[in-house]
Amino acid sequence: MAHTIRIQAEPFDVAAETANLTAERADIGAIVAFTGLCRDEGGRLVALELEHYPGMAEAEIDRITEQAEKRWPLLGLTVIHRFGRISPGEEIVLVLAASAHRTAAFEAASFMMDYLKTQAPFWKREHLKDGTVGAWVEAKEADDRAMERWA
Amino acid sequence: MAHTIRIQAEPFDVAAETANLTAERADIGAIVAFTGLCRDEGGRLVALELEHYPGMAEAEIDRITEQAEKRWPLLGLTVIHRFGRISPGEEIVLVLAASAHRTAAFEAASFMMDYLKTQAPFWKREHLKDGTVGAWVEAKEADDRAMERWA
Amino acid sequence: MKLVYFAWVRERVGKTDEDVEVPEGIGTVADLVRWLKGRGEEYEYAFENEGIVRAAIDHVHVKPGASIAGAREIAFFPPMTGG
Amino acid sequence: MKLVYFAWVRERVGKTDEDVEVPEGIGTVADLVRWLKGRGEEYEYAFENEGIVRAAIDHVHVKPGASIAGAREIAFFPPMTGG
Repeated sequence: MAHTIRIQAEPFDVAAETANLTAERADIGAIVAFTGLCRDEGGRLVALELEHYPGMAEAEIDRITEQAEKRWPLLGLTVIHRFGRISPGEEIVLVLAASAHRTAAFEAASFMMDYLKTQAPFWKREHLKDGTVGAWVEAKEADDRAMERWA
Repeated sequence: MAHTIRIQAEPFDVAAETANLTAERADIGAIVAFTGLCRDEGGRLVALELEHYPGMAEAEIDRITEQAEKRWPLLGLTVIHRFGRISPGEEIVLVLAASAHRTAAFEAASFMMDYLKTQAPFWKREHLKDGTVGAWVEAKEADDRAMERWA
Repeated sequence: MKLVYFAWVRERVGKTDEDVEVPEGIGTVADLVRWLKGRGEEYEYAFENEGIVRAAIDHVHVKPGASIAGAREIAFFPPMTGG
Repeated sequence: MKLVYFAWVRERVGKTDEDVEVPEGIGTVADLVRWLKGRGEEYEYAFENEGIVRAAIDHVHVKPGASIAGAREIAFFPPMTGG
Protein backbone atom coordinates (compact mmCIF):
# COMPACT_ATOMS: atom_id res chain seq x y z
CA MET A 1 0.00 0.00 0.00
CA ALA A 2 1.16 3.49 -0.83
CA HIS A 3 1.80 5.68 2.16
CA THR A 4 3.00 9.23 2.55
CA ILE A 5 5.15 10.44 5.43
CA ARG A 6 6.35 14.00 5.69
CA ILE A 7 8.12 15.97 8.40
CA GLN A 8 7.94 19.65 7.58
CA ALA A 9 7.87 23.17 8.99
CA GLU A 10 5.16 24.33 6.57
CA PRO A 11 1.42 24.02 7.12
CA PHE A 12 -0.38 21.23 5.29
CA ASP A 13 -3.57 21.08 3.26
CA VAL A 14 -5.90 18.31 4.46
CA ALA A 15 -8.11 18.55 1.38
CA ALA A 16 -5.17 18.19 -1.02
CA GLU A 17 -3.76 15.26 0.96
CA THR A 18 -7.17 13.57 0.97
CA ALA A 19 -7.51 14.11 -2.79
CA ASN A 20 -4.10 12.46 -3.28
CA LEU A 21 -5.30 9.39 -1.39
CA THR A 22 -8.56 8.99 -3.26
CA ALA A 23 -7.55 10.02 -6.79
CA GLU A 24 -8.52 7.59 -9.54
CA ARG A 25 -9.99 4.94 -7.28
CA ALA A 26 -13.41 3.83 -6.11
CA ASP A 27 -12.60 1.12 -3.57
CA ILE A 28 -12.25 3.44 -0.55
CA GLY A 29 -15.39 3.55 1.59
CA ALA A 30 -14.05 5.33 4.66
CA ILE A 31 -11.49 8.01 5.39
CA VAL A 32 -10.61 9.11 8.90
CA ALA A 33 -8.63 12.34 9.10
CA PHE A 34 -7.14 13.28 12.44
CA THR A 35 -5.84 16.82 12.77
CA GLY A 36 -3.94 17.88 15.88
CA LEU A 37 -4.01 21.62 16.56
CA CYS A 38 -2.04 23.96 18.80
CA ARG A 39 -4.19 25.18 21.72
CA ASP A 40 -3.56 28.47 23.51
CA GLU A 41 -4.29 26.85 26.91
CA GLY A 42 -6.74 29.48 28.01
CA GLY A 43 -4.72 32.32 26.52
CA ARG A 44 -1.51 31.32 28.31
CA LEU A 45 0.44 30.41 25.15
CA VAL A 46 1.54 32.40 22.12
CA ALA A 47 3.14 29.38 20.47
CA LEU A 48 4.39 25.85 20.77
CA GLU A 49 7.89 25.13 19.53
CA LEU A 50 8.41 21.62 18.23
CA GLU A 51 11.88 20.13 18.20
CA HIS A 52 12.46 16.85 16.38
CA TYR A 53 15.19 14.35 15.64
CA PRO A 54 15.70 14.54 11.88
CA GLY A 55 16.23 11.15 10.31
CA MET A 56 14.87 9.24 13.26
CA ALA A 57 11.48 11.00 13.08
CA GLU A 58 10.95 9.76 9.52
CA ALA A 59 12.32 6.29 10.33
CA GLU A 60 10.16 5.87 13.43
CA ILE A 61 6.97 7.06 11.73
CA ASP A 62 7.76 4.70 8.87
CA ARG A 63 7.99 1.80 11.34
CA ILE A 64 4.70 2.79 13.02
CA THR A 65 3.06 3.02 9.59
CA GLU A 66 4.26 -0.46 8.67
CA GLN A 67 2.72 -1.84 11.86
CA ALA A 68 -0.61 -0.20 11.04
CA GLU A 69 -0.51 -1.59 7.50
CA LYS A 70 0.02 -5.11 8.84
CA ARG A 71 -2.82 -4.77 11.32
CA TRP A 72 -5.57 -3.23 9.20
CA PRO A 73 -6.61 -3.60 5.54
CA LEU A 74 -5.72 -0.03 4.63
CA LEU A 75 -6.03 1.51 1.18
CA GLY A 76 -4.07 4.64 2.06
CA LEU A 77 -2.17 6.14 4.96
CA THR A 78 -0.71 9.65 5.23
CA VAL A 79 1.19 11.15 8.15
CA ILE A 80 2.42 14.74 8.20
CA HIS A 81 4.09 16.12 11.32
CA ARG A 82 5.22 19.72 11.55
CA PHE A 83 8.16 21.10 13.52
CA GLY A 84 9.26 24.61 14.47
CA ARG A 85 7.15 27.38 15.92
CA ILE A 86 3.40 26.83 15.69
CA SER A 87 0.76 29.36 16.77
CA PRO A 88 -2.52 28.55 18.55
CA GLY A 89 -5.15 27.42 16.05
CA GLU A 90 -2.55 26.09 13.62
CA GLU A 91 -2.20 22.41 12.68
CA ILE A 92 0.58 20.30 14.17
CA VAL A 93 -0.11 16.82 12.86
CA LEU A 94 -2.26 15.05 10.29
CA VAL A 95 -3.08 11.36 10.05
CA LEU A 96 -5.26 10.17 7.17
CA ALA A 97 -6.33 6.52 7.10
CA ALA A 98 -8.39 5.09 4.23
CA SER A 99 -10.04 1.70 4.03
CA ALA A 100 -13.03 -0.05 2.48
CA HIS A 101 -14.87 0.09 5.82
CA ARG A 102 -14.97 2.48 8.74
CA THR A 103 -13.67 0.31 11.59
CA ALA A 104 -10.23 -0.19 10.04
CA ALA A 105 -9.92 3.51 9.23
CA PHE A 106 -10.93 4.64 12.74
CA GLU A 107 -8.71 2.12 14.51
CA ALA A 108 -5.67 2.72 12.31
CA ALA A 109 -5.87 6.51 12.72
CA SER A 110 -6.27 6.18 16.48
CA PHE A 111 -3.37 3.69 16.67
CA MET A 112 -1.15 5.99 14.61
CA MET A 113 -1.86 8.93 16.93
CA ASP A 114 -1.23 6.92 20.10
CA TYR A 115 2.11 5.77 18.70
CA LEU A 116 3.10 9.17 17.33
CA LYS A 117 2.45 10.71 20.76
CA THR A 118 4.67 8.26 22.60
CA GLN A 119 7.20 6.96 20.02
CA ALA A 120 7.92 9.63 17.45
CA PRO A 121 10.92 11.79 18.45
CA PHE A 122 9.26 15.19 18.80
CA TRP A 123 9.31 17.48 21.83
CA LYS A 124 7.08 20.46 22.51
CA ARG A 125 7.97 23.53 24.51
CA GLU A 126 5.69 26.38 25.42
CA HIS A 127 6.17 30.02 24.49
CA LEU A 128 4.21 32.13 26.93
CA LYS A 129 2.13 35.22 26.43
CA ASP A 130 4.43 37.26 28.70
CA GLY A 131 7.25 36.78 26.16
CA THR A 132 9.17 34.17 28.12
CA VAL A 133 10.00 30.66 27.03
CA GLY A 134 8.05 28.25 29.18
CA ALA A 135 8.57 24.63 30.11
CA TRP A 136 8.98 21.60 27.93
CA VAL A 137 5.63 19.85 27.76
CA GLU A 138 5.70 16.77 29.98
CA ALA A 139 4.78 13.37 28.62
CA LYS A 140 1.43 12.14 29.91
CA GLU A 141 0.89 8.79 31.51
CA ALA A 142 -2.51 8.71 29.81
CA ASP A 143 -0.70 8.63 26.46
CA ASP A 144 1.36 5.62 27.52
CA ARG A 145 -1.79 3.85 28.66
CA ALA A 146 -3.50 4.71 25.37
CA MET A 147 -0.65 3.06 23.52
CA GLU A 148 -0.73 -0.05 25.68
CA ARG A 149 -4.24 -0.94 24.56
CA TRP A 150 -2.79 -1.89 21.15
CA ALA A 151 -0.28 -4.36 22.63
CA MET B 1 -22.10 23.56 22.03
CA ALA B 2 -22.80 24.62 18.48
CA HIS B 3 -23.49 21.80 16.12
CA THR B 4 -24.32 21.66 12.44
CA ILE B 5 -26.61 19.08 10.89
CA ARG B 6 -27.43 19.07 7.20
CA ILE B 7 -29.24 16.63 4.95
CA GLN B 8 -28.58 17.56 1.35
CA ALA B 9 -28.29 16.25 -2.20
CA GLU B 10 -25.24 18.40 -2.96
CA PRO B 11 -21.62 17.42 -2.29
CA PHE B 12 -19.94 18.94 0.77
CA ASP B 13 -16.58 20.61 1.34
CA VAL B 14 -14.73 19.07 4.27
CA ALA B 15 -12.18 21.90 4.41
CA ALA B 16 -14.87 24.59 4.56
CA GLU B 17 -16.80 22.69 7.23
CA THR B 18 -13.62 22.25 9.27
CA ALA B 19 -12.81 25.95 8.94
CA ASN B 20 -16.32 26.77 10.24
CA LEU B 21 -15.67 24.66 13.33
CA THR B 22 -12.30 26.14 14.15
CA ALA B 23 -12.80 29.79 13.17
CA GLU B 24 -11.84 32.36 15.82
CA ARG B 25 -10.92 29.86 18.50
CA ALA B 26 -7.78 28.27 19.91
CA ASP B 27 -9.15 25.74 22.39
CA ILE B 28 -9.57 22.87 19.93
CA GLY B 29 -6.69 20.40 20.06
CA ALA B 30 -8.13 17.55 18.02
CA ILE B 31 -10.44 17.19 15.04
CA VAL B 32 -11.56 13.85 13.71
CA ALA B 33 -13.18 13.96 10.29
CA PHE B 34 -14.90 10.84 9.06
CA THR B 35 -15.84 10.78 5.38
CA GLY B 36 -17.90 7.91 3.99
CA LEU B 37 -17.52 7.37 0.25
CA CYS B 38 -19.45 5.43 -2.37
CA ARG B 39 -17.50 2.33 -3.49
CA ASP B 40 -17.95 0.74 -6.91
CA GLU B 41 -17.80 -2.77 -5.37
CA GLY B 42 -15.20 -4.05 -7.76
CA GLY B 43 -16.73 -2.25 -10.74
CA ARG B 44 -20.21 -3.72 -10.19
CA LEU B 45 -21.89 -0.38 -9.33
CA VAL B 46 -22.43 2.81 -11.30
CA ALA B 47 -24.15 4.54 -8.38
CA LEU B 48 -25.83 4.26 -5.01
CA GLU B 49 -29.23 5.85 -4.62
CA LEU B 50 -30.00 7.09 -1.12
CA GLU B 51 -33.59 7.47 -0.01
CA HIS B 52 -34.31 9.22 3.27
CA TYR B 53 -37.22 10.20 5.49
CA PRO B 54 -37.28 14.01 5.41
CA GLY B 55 -37.98 15.52 8.80
CA MET B 56 -37.18 12.37 10.73
CA ALA B 57 -33.63 12.22 9.34
CA GLU B 58 -32.85 15.67 10.79
CA ALA B 59 -34.67 14.90 14.05
CA GLU B 60 -32.92 11.56 14.55
CA ILE B 61 -29.44 12.93 13.78
CA ASP B 62 -30.19 15.78 16.16
CA ARG B 63 -31.00 13.26 18.92
CA ILE B 64 -27.82 11.26 18.21
CA THR B 65 -25.80 14.47 18.30
CA GLU B 66 -27.28 15.42 21.66
CA GLN B 67 -26.25 12.04 23.05
CA ALA B 68 -22.70 12.53 21.81
CA GLU B 69 -22.56 16.01 23.35
CA LYS B 70 -23.62 14.61 26.72
CA ARG B 71 -21.06 11.85 26.57
CA TRP B 72 -17.94 13.72 25.45
CA PRO B 73 -16.57 17.23 26.06
CA LEU B 74 -16.96 18.33 22.46
CA LEU B 75 -16.12 21.77 21.10
CA GLY B 76 -17.79 21.22 17.76
CA LEU B 77 -19.80 18.59 15.94
CA THR B 78 -20.88 18.59 12.30
CA VAL B 79 -22.90 15.96 10.48
CA ILE B 80 -23.73 16.16 6.79
CA HIS B 81 -25.56 13.30 5.10
CA ARG B 82 -26.31 13.30 1.39
CA PHE B 83 -29.26 11.73 -0.37
CA GLY B 84 -30.08 11.02 -4.01
CA ARG B 85 -27.85 9.43 -6.62
CA ILE B 86 -24.19 9.23 -5.66
CA SER B 87 -21.42 7.93 -7.94
CA PRO B 88 -18.46 5.77 -6.86
CA GLY B 89 -15.70 7.91 -5.37
CA GLU B 90 -18.16 10.58 -4.21
CA GLU B 91 -18.80 11.43 -0.55
CA ILE B 92 -21.96 10.19 1.19
CA VAL B 93 -21.51 11.31 4.77
CA LEU B 94 -19.30 13.57 6.88
CA VAL B 95 -18.87 13.60 10.65
CA LEU B 96 -16.55 16.19 12.18
CA ALA B 97 -15.89 16.02 15.91
CA ALA B 98 -13.70 18.61 17.67
CA SER B 99 -12.43 18.51 21.23
CA ALA B 100 -9.49 19.65 23.34
CA HIS B 101 -8.03 16.14 23.25
CA ARG B 102 -8.00 13.31 20.76
CA THR B 103 -9.80 10.55 22.65
CA ALA B 104 -13.10 12.45 22.85
CA ALA B 105 -12.90 13.41 19.18
CA PHE B 106 -12.16 9.84 18.02
CA GLU B 107 -14.81 8.26 20.21
CA ALA B 108 -17.52 10.79 19.39
CA ALA B 109 -16.94 10.49 15.62
CA SER B 110 -16.98 6.70 15.85
CA PHE B 111 -20.15 6.75 17.99
CA MET B 112 -21.87 9.12 15.56
CA MET B 113 -21.09 6.83 12.62
CA ASP B 114 -22.28 3.69 14.42
CA TYR B 115 -25.55 5.42 15.28
CA LEU B 116 -26.00 6.99 11.84
CA LYS B 117 -25.55 3.57 10.22
CA THR B 118 -28.23 1.91 12.35
CA GLN B 119 -30.59 4.69 13.49
CA ALA B 120 -30.73 7.43 10.86
CA PRO B 121 -33.56 6.86 8.36
CA PHE B 122 -31.60 6.42 5.14
CA TRP B 123 -31.73 3.48 2.74
CA LYS B 124 -29.28 2.66 -0.02
CA ARG B 125 -30.03 0.86 -3.25
CA GLU B 126 -27.57 -0.20 -5.89
CA HIS B 127 -27.53 0.89 -9.52
CA LEU B 128 -25.63 -1.67 -11.53
CA LYS B 129 -23.18 -1.31 -14.36
CA ASP B 130 -25.48 -3.22 -16.74
CA GLY B 131 -28.02 -0.40 -16.43
CA THR B 132 -30.44 -2.22 -14.13
CA VAL B 133 -31.52 -1.16 -10.68
CA GLY B 134 -30.11 -3.61 -8.16
CA ALA B 135 -31.12 -4.59 -4.68
CA TRP B 136 -31.64 -2.48 -1.60
CA VAL B 137 -28.48 -2.74 0.51
CA GLU B 138 -29.14 -5.03 3.46
CA ALA B 139 -28.44 -3.90 7.00
CA LYS B 140 -25.40 -5.60 8.50
CA GLU B 141 -25.43 -7.36 11.82
CA ALA B 142 -21.89 -6.06 12.33
CA ASP B 143 -23.31 -2.52 12.36
CA ASP B 144 -25.80 -3.45 15.08
CA ARG B 145 -23.00 -5.00 17.12
CA ALA B 146 -20.85 -1.89 16.60
CA MET B 147 -23.66 0.24 18.03
CA GLU B 148 -24.14 -2.03 21.01
CA ARG B 149 -20.67 -1.32 22.33
CA TRP B 150 -21.84 2.19 23.28
CA ALA B 151 -24.77 0.90 25.37
CA MET C 1 -53.74 9.30 10.56
CA LYS C 2 -51.04 9.50 7.90
CA LEU C 3 -48.98 6.44 7.02
CA VAL C 4 -45.69 6.78 5.15
CA TYR C 5 -43.54 4.04 3.64
CA PHE C 6 -39.89 3.92 2.62
CA ALA C 7 -37.51 1.83 0.52
CA TRP C 8 -38.74 -1.71 -0.22
CA VAL C 9 -41.71 -1.35 2.15
CA ARG C 10 -42.83 1.58 -0.05
CA GLU C 11 -42.27 -0.48 -3.20
CA ARG C 12 -44.24 -3.44 -1.88
CA VAL C 13 -47.14 -1.35 -0.59
CA GLY C 14 -47.08 0.51 -3.89
CA LYS C 15 -47.41 4.02 -2.46
CA THR C 16 -45.33 6.56 -0.59
CA ASP C 17 -48.05 7.56 1.85
CA GLU C 18 -51.78 7.42 2.57
CA ASP C 19 -54.36 8.72 5.02
CA VAL C 20 -56.23 6.01 6.89
CA GLU C 21 -59.16 5.87 9.31
CA VAL C 22 -58.03 3.36 11.87
CA PRO C 23 -60.96 1.46 13.45
CA GLU C 24 -61.59 1.31 17.19
CA GLY C 25 -59.54 -1.31 19.04
CA ILE C 26 -56.31 -0.79 17.09
CA GLY C 27 -54.13 0.35 19.98
CA THR C 28 -50.53 -0.43 19.08
CA VAL C 29 -48.18 -0.44 16.11
CA ALA C 30 -48.46 -4.25 16.03
CA ASP C 31 -52.28 -3.97 15.92
CA LEU C 32 -51.97 -1.49 13.06
CA VAL C 33 -49.70 -3.84 11.09
CA ARG C 34 -52.17 -6.72 11.57
CA TRP C 35 -55.01 -4.50 10.39
CA LEU C 36 -53.02 -3.32 7.35
CA LYS C 37 -52.22 -6.92 6.38
CA GLY C 38 -55.97 -7.57 6.17
CA ARG C 39 -56.36 -4.76 3.62
CA GLY C 40 -54.70 -6.48 0.66
CA GLU C 41 -51.89 -8.67 -0.55
CA GLU C 42 -49.54 -5.71 -1.12
CA TYR C 43 -49.60 -5.08 2.66
CA GLU C 44 -49.35 -8.83 3.31
CA TYR C 45 -46.18 -8.83 1.16
CA ALA C 46 -44.68 -5.69 2.73
CA PHE C 47 -45.17 -7.02 6.25
CA GLU C 48 -44.64 -10.73 5.53
CA ASN C 49 -41.79 -10.75 8.04
CA GLU C 50 -43.09 -8.41 10.74
CA GLY C 51 -39.87 -8.71 12.72
CA ILE C 52 -37.94 -6.91 9.99
CA VAL C 53 -40.07 -3.85 9.27
CA ARG C 54 -39.33 -0.91 11.57
CA ALA C 55 -41.75 1.79 12.64
CA ALA C 56 -41.59 5.43 13.72
CA ILE C 57 -44.34 7.55 15.22
CA ASP C 58 -44.03 11.26 14.51
CA HIS C 59 -40.33 10.89 13.58
CA VAL C 60 -39.34 8.79 16.61
CA HIS C 61 -38.38 5.09 16.41
CA VAL C 62 -40.87 2.87 18.26
CA LYS C 63 -41.28 -0.83 19.09
CA PRO C 64 -44.28 -2.88 17.91
CA GLY C 65 -45.91 -2.55 21.32
CA ALA C 66 -45.96 1.27 21.21
CA SER C 67 -49.33 2.98 21.45
CA ILE C 68 -50.54 4.80 18.35
CA ALA C 69 -52.92 7.02 20.29
CA GLY C 70 -52.54 10.62 19.18
CA ALA C 71 -50.10 9.80 16.38
CA ARG C 72 -50.17 12.13 13.38
CA GLU C 73 -47.73 10.23 11.14
CA ILE C 74 -46.66 6.60 11.36
CA ALA C 75 -43.78 5.42 9.16
CA PHE C 76 -42.82 1.89 8.15
CA PHE C 77 -39.43 1.06 6.66
CA PRO C 78 -36.69 -1.59 6.44
CA PRO C 79 -33.65 -1.57 8.74
CA MET C 80 -31.67 1.57 7.97
CA THR C 81 -28.55 1.49 5.79
CA GLY C 82 -27.29 5.07 5.85
CA GLY C 83 -23.88 6.35 6.84
CA MET D 1 30.89 7.48 18.14
CA LYS D 2 28.52 10.40 17.76
CA LEU D 3 26.23 11.40 20.61
CA VAL D 4 23.21 13.63 20.00
CA TYR D 5 20.93 15.30 22.53
CA PHE D 6 17.42 16.71 22.29
CA ALA D 7 15.05 18.98 24.22
CA TRP D 8 15.95 19.47 27.89
CA VAL D 9 18.66 16.79 27.75
CA ARG D 10 20.34 18.94 25.08
CA GLU D 11 19.89 22.07 27.19
CA ARG D 12 21.33 20.45 30.31
CA VAL D 13 24.32 18.91 28.49
CA GLY D 14 24.82 22.27 26.77
CA LYS D 15 25.41 20.93 23.27
CA THR D 16 23.45 19.38 20.42
CA ASP D 17 26.00 16.69 19.63
CA GLU D 18 29.58 15.56 20.15
CA ASP D 19 32.01 12.87 19.05
CA VAL D 20 33.33 10.72 21.85
CA GLU D 21 35.92 7.98 22.18
CA VAL D 22 34.26 5.47 24.44
CA PRO D 23 36.77 3.51 26.57
CA GLU D 24 36.95 -0.29 26.63
CA GLY D 25 34.47 -1.95 28.93
CA ILE D 26 31.54 0.34 28.15
CA GLY D 27 29.23 -2.27 26.66
CA THR D 28 25.68 -0.99 27.06
CA VAL D 29 23.66 2.22 26.95
CA ALA D 30 23.51 2.16 30.76
CA ASP D 31 27.33 1.85 30.90
CA LEU D 32 27.61 4.80 28.54
CA VAL D 33 25.31 6.94 30.72
CA ARG D 34 27.35 6.11 33.82
CA TRP D 35 30.55 7.02 31.98
CA LEU D 36 29.04 10.30 30.73
CA LYS D 37 27.94 11.24 34.28
CA GLY D 38 31.57 11.02 35.33
CA ARG D 39 32.55 13.59 32.71
CA GLY D 40 31.03 16.66 34.37
CA GLU D 41 28.13 18.11 36.28
CA GLU D 42 26.23 19.01 33.09
CA TYR D 43 25.97 15.29 32.32
CA GLU D 44 25.21 14.53 35.97
CA TYR D 45 22.34 17.02 35.73
CA ALA D 46 21.04 15.75 32.38
CA PHE D 47 20.99 12.15 33.58
CA GLU D 48 20.12 12.80 37.23
CA ASN D 49 17.05 10.64 36.82
CA GLU D 50 18.29 7.90 34.53
CA GLY D 51 14.88 6.28 34.37
CA ILE D 52 13.47 9.26 32.51
CA VAL D 53 16.00 9.83 29.74
CA ARG D 54 15.36 7.71 26.63
CA ALA D 55 17.96 6.48 24.18
CA ALA D 56 18.10 5.53 20.51
CA ILE D 57 20.89 3.81 18.61
CA ASP D 58 21.08 4.67 14.94
CA HIS D 59 17.50 5.99 14.93
CA VAL D 60 15.97 3.02 16.78
CA HIS D 61 14.62 3.20 20.35
CA VAL D 62 16.62 1.03 22.75
CA LYS D 63 16.51 0.02 26.42
CA PRO D 64 19.36 0.79 28.85
CA GLY D 65 20.64 -2.77 28.54
CA ALA D 66 21.13 -2.54 24.77
CA SER D 67 24.65 -3.09 23.44
CA ILE D 68 26.35 -0.08 21.89
CA ALA D 69 28.78 -2.19 19.88
CA GLY D 70 28.94 -0.93 16.30
CA ALA D 71 26.71 2.09 16.99
CA ARG D 72 27.36 5.13 14.81
CA GLU D 73 24.99 7.57 16.52
CA ILE D 74 23.48 7.36 19.99
CA ALA D 75 20.76 9.83 20.95
CA PHE D 76 19.49 10.83 24.40
CA PHE D 77 16.20 12.64 24.91
CA PRO D 78 13.22 13.08 27.25
CA PRO D 79 9.98 11.14 26.79
CA MET D 80 8.46 12.22 23.51
CA THR D 81 5.62 14.72 23.31
CA GLY D 82 4.79 14.89 19.62
CA GLY D 83 1.48 14.34 17.93
